[in-house]
Amino acid sequence: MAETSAVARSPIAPAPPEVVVDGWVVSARRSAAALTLTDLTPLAKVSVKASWDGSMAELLGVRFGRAARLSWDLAGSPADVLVTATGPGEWLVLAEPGRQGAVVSWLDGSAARADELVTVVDLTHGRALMRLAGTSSAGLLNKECSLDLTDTVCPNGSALRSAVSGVATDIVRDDRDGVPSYLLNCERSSGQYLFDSLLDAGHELGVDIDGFAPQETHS
Amino acid sequence: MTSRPWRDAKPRRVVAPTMSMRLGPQAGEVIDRAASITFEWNGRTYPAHRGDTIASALAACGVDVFSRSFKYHRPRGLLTASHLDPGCMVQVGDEPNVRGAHRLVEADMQVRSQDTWPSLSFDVKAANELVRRALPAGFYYKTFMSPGWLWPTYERVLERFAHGGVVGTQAPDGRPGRYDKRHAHPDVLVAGGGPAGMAAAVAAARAGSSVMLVEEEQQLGGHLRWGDDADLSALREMRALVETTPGIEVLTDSVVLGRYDSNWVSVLQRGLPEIDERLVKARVKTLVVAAGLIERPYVFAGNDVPGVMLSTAVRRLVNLYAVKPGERAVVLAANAAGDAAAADLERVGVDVVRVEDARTGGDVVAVRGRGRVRSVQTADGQSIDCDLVVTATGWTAAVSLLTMAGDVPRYEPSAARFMPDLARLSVDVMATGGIVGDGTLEELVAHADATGREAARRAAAVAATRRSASPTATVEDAGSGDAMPAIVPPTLPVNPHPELFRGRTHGIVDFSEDVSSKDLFSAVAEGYRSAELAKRYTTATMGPAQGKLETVNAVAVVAEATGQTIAETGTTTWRPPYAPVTLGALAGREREPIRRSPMQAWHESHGSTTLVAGAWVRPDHYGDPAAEATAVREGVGIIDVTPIGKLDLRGPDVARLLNLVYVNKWSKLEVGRVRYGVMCGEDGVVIDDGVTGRLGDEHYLMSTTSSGAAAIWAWLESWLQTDHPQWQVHVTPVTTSYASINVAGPDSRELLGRVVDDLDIGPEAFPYMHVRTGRVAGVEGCVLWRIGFTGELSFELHVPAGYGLHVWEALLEAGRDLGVRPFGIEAQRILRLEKGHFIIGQDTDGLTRAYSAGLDGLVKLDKDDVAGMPELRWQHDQRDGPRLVGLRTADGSLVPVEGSQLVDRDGRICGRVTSSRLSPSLGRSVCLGQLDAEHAQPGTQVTVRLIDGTTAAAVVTEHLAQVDPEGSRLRG
Amino acid sequence: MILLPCPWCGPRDSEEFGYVGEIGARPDPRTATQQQWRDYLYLRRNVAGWASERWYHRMGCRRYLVIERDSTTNEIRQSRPETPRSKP
Amino acid sequence: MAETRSGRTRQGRYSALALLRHGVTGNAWSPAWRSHELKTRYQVIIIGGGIHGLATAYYLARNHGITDVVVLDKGYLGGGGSGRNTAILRANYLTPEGVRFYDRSLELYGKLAEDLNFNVMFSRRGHLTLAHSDASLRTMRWRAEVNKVCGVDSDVIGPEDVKQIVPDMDTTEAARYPILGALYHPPGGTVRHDAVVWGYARAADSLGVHLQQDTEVTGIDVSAGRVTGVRTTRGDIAAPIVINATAGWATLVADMAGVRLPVQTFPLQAAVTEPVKPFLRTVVVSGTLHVYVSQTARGELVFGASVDPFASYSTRGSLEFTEGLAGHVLQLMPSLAKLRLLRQWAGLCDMTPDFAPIMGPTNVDGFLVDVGWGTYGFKAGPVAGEAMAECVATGRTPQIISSFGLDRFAQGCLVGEKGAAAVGH
Repeated sequence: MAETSAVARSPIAPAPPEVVVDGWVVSARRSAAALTLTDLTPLAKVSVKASWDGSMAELLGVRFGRAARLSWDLAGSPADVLVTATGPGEWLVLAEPGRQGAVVSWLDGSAARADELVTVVDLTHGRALMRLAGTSSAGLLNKECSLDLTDTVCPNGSALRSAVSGVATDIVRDDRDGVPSYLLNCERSSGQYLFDSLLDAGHELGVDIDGFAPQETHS
Repeated sequence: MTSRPWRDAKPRRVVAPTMSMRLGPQAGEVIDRAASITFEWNGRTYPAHRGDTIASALAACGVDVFSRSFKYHRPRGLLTASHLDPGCMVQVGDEPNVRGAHRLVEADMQVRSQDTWPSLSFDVKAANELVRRALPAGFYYKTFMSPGWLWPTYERVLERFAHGGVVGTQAPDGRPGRYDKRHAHPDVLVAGGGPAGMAAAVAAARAGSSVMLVEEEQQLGGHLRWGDDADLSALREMRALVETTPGIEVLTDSVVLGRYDSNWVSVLQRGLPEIDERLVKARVKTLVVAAGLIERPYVFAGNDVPGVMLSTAVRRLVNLYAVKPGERAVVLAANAAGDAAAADLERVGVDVVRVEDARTGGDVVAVRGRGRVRSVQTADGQSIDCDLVVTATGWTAAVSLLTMAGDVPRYEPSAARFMPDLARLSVDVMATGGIVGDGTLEELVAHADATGREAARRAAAVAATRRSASPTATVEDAGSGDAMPAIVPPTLPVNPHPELFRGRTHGIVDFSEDVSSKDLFSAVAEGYRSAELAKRYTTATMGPAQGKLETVNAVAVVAEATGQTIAETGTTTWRPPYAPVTLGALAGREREPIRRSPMQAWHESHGSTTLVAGAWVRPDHYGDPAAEATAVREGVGIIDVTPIGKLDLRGPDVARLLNLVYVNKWSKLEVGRVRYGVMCGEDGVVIDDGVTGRLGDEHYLMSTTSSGAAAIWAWLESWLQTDHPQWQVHVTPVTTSYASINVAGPDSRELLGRVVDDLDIGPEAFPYMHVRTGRVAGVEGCVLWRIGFTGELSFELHVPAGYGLHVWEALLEAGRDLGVRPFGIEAQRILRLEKGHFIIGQDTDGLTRAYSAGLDGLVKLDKDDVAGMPELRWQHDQRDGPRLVGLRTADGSLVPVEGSQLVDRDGRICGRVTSSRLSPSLGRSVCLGQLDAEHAQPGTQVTVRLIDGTTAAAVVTEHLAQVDPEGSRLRG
Repeated sequence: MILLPCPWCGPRDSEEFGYVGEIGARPDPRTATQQQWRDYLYLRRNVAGWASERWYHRMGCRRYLVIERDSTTNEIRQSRPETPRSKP
Repeated sequence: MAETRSGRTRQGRYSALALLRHGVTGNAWSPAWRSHELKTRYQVIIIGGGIHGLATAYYLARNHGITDVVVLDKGYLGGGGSGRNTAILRANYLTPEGVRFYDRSLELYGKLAEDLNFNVMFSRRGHLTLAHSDASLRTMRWRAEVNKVCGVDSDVIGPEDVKQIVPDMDTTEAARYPILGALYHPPGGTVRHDAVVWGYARAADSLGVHLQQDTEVTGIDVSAGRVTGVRTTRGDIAAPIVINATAGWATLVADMAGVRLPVQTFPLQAAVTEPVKPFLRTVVVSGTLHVYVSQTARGELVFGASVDPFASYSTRGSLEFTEGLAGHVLQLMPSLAKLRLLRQWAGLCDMTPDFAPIMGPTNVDGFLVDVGWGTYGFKAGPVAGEAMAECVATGRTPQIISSFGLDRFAQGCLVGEKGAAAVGH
């Protein structure tokens, strides 16, 4: 059987119309709403484990609690990645769809230079990823999450893990053009539940589904 | 009064004519005279204005009986004309126990009185009044004891008196409630929107705090709202300030329900457009309680007759709702509020025939009348005809929220009320306003202002500490609040007030429970002397008003009866919630996590019956589990086993970890091999099992039971983090990174061969209990295990989850000519049972030892360490207790229900059937069971007690497995 | 919902944590007597007042923690990582 | 006034006639119990004036004629778990020893009103334990079969039968955790918890037992491995027998005697709604949803749940408890959304590793325990009192509590109630 025949699917059923982008079935729906929820599961997601203050941490250059956009040389071509440190000694690296292989080898390369046990695992298929964007996104998130999301405690670039709708969820504050926005990811099988829960909670605030558009999903 | 046409209305549907008791416009009125609506009260239509409460609209129409009392079904009218009013709880549509004096009227609202039969005007239970003297508090403890068989009948009678509305199938249909929840993190939360609350909120906000200001009534302002012109202009100023000061979120028609540990404060928010009720869960840095004072009823004969009202009730009716509370009034005044009420009444043309001044010995002794006050007897023995008796006999500080924060209120005799002991409050709680003391409006506002600023200072300090503890924060803190000096609010004066709790006669103390001061006296006389016991025995203060009106009077009466002082008697415990709250609001948008495999949608669209297994939903079967099982035995089937727990283990010390958590040995597992293992707790009880494969030198993949996945991950982490921090192991949960598909049956190799192209899966290249990685149906990075839970030749595929459906469909497509079919959990249960494979938590329980589960050969004790080692050693030597056995019923067609008991000759329980199914392969039933060691030898006859009480014979089988015990099929 | 000061994540609601309980020293399984082992399994001090106990931050950093809590008031005095390490 | 079984001579018996007579004459009732001077020596000291302590005192006096007994309580009678539980009675346990024990308790409860001449309002309204998964249905069947063998009326019924018994129940497939069936136990029901406490107190008092409230034990004297007495906030008392019946505070009291217990204290929360007209005739329990519900004769719904997630001596209660409770109740009966929760509270449970009590002697002679009741203490009150009284009077451990000894932990023979508790979903 040929590689091309394999199409990947997100755990979150795409809102019609469906299209295939980067080998993933996604929603092509476009919304102009002030508060939107977008399924970003196709993005590459690679987990790194090492000591929180060791040499790998230095190589990555992102401390626990924060996230940073970096440009890595992936297999000869520069690529933007979002490195999120949502746990002590735990990083999740996000990159464009299909780049997980390149990200893994970049990390393995760095791991070789680190003088400690480093574990790199591709979790692209293991996590559901979504973006909540809009001025009232914190208000919506606070219906389902008990954290204090005010700017002084949780400014742009914050990365943490907490319970959202009762599901352990990595939360990354990732504002877009000054508009508050959060990237949320949880283990894959709860993805649809988390997505539905946020839509339900956001009904009052007029939340709407926005489809997957590669160019603006990242960087 | 008797001339009023609508009083105790007969059920005739006529629209009531013009409002007889509605006054002309009042300066502070909250009704919108331009907006007239109608609503229904006990089946008749009544007029109202927007802004009217149910009670004010009815009172404006001259209605003065709203309900019947609990025990004696005496008519009850308005007492406080506020949300605390015990006299006007009503049924609104499908909503019971609505506070009629607080809920605003809506057009076409369906309102009915509660607890009345056959009608509000004629209530047969009122007959209790006649035998009242024989029905003292707690009378039911003293009778109906014998004959015992009669009690259920008595009980049914007592239940008829249940005091409330109707719900569920008994209630009329209504619109489902719309509920919501949110978390909030205000620096300062102010409970109470009176003058003090407003001032505190403004001060805190000006000091830089984010403030949440919560007021239970529909508008801010507290008592200023029904005050004189000076009060009203002060009110306008303060409201303007609140509106124009940034950083204040105002919640009206909302109430602070409780203050919990770590200053977690729950607020019920109402009056929202999209939502009926929202529970706001506020993690507050400083809580400021400005709940004010509640006016106390006066205890005397007839104090519950409609027409006896508190001074605040009268002032609310007149000034907020422009309702004339009566025609001829007698006022008992012990304070300024009473004088003001008298003045209000005179201003609106009520004939105030007497003001009894309690400060100079005036008193009212008894009221006469039934549906309405007819006359009152005063201290001098005179009987005065009137239809309204107003009492202003003192205040109760609303300290509940403070007591939830550790305060124990002190009784202050000179002020005749309990005062908070501010010194006992934890640093994150403050109080201001009438709850703390009296004084002029200026004095109260000054105190509130200082309190607000201090609250902000304390909040800033907490905020700084929390920020610095949070790894996400970036800003370095500019001087935390601690740096600033504490602000000490000025002391408020406490005005002297006469102690008026009970007059010269007995009267009702708890209006919702119908408990009189006489009842409390007799409770004390019978030995229930502590306030708590007297309360429990008489049920005083245990009704819907929760004692906010009644507690202090009750305590005072108990004190009088015991000869103690009120201070010695002390008050009873206040328990949350501060105000009753609907279950709907507490539940909110009820949702529970639900987990699905990548193929679940396919299963459901192909006729699967769903099985709920914890958070997972799974296909139990696709219509014919037996046929599904047969397909696996004779051809090939595929099952979705994605929920199986999977942990990616890496590092030099993984083998040591495996040796520690599994009872068997792992040191010699070669790369490319998988092994079955069982885990025990430190108590030697079996907790989980599964296979673990070695993918590389320092890389393993562990599988666990579906329900055990999370617990086992935490279990591994605890060993690594607490006992062996020096071990180098990384655990990454990958349960849902992979869609797991088991391909089982004699044709499974043939089928799999058609979809793999870079793997030799032949018996030599890929033997039993080995692992391979490669491409399946074009999908890279799949992990293949050759294992056999079903007892058949089978391969377990773990494919990147996003491609799960693709591979699943590819297998069905490729195997069409082989008759491949999907099978569900039920077929798998049958197959594994035929094979004698036990299921943790079904064939084992919370006490099952490794040696009871037939794992004798598996357990290896010659290790440095293993969880539960001393217990395992003990079990090894002991060898008693139940054993897991295979069972075969003499009558093969008989399938004993799982849970059926096994009994010995004397009928004593000696075990139970843990699993049983009809085996399609054998055409007879197969069972697993737990059996006491002495009966567990193969060949032993046992008796199964069937659920209908009959018994059947069974024999302990040679092996747990009854199909292919030697395992040739799965090794094939 | 009490607020637990996670030494890694900062103050978090207790529902994010799993309660492990009193910390009892694990006897050496090779040398422990049955008695010592069962005391370790079953006996509890059940202190009324300040006690150190183990919690697991399952919804957050996934670290085991030691927290000092007053069991009569649920007040928290301090917390530290289970494996002694300087806080980030 | 005729001498009665409970020996009531001093005060008037309770009866409808007496009520009427007192009503007419207006005569006050004599006290339900008297106050006495605290003596310096008693034959038996019982620490804890809850249902267990009072029942033990009553049966000591009534069944064995031992009346030189004092019951000490640091607060008021029944102020602990006895006044905070949800007053549900049942015998449908999992193990034969458990079933026999609680069945005897039900039997005693059945006669209690006549026995004590105090109406405890035992309402045999039946008891439903819902099953929402095949695993819990299997456990219900297991319990039902054990119950039948022990002669206790229990059986597994289907969703449609559940709907029959509770019309407001959502038995549809749409439910998040659909109801697959239930264990139905007709003999189960509810009782007025305070009445049980007061009834035992009144009867014990009339037989000569001393009840001392506001008397806190501050120490226990032991010499040569034998208990000799206790110290209290009101003075020292000597006695050859001291019984610890202090539930949530059991380890604190045992520590005074140098006895260590496998007990940990967890709060158990409960709540009550505003009254509504009767609509729920049975007790409903859902293990999966951690909730139990019954309606009192006053019309209130009484709710309980499982113990708090962490050990504590705090009885303040939590918001998350009421949130979870409401959510789960509405999953069972969605039509109750507009019913209001009136009050919440918490009691302390002395939890043991195997969910079974610890009764009888300890390694200190004369110091007996009646603890480890966890969430089952109220159900067991009468039988526990009867057995402890026999234990004291005869010096032997009665057969009915032989499985509940303190030494079972050292010997590794835990009671099987833990079995069901750990059966995975």
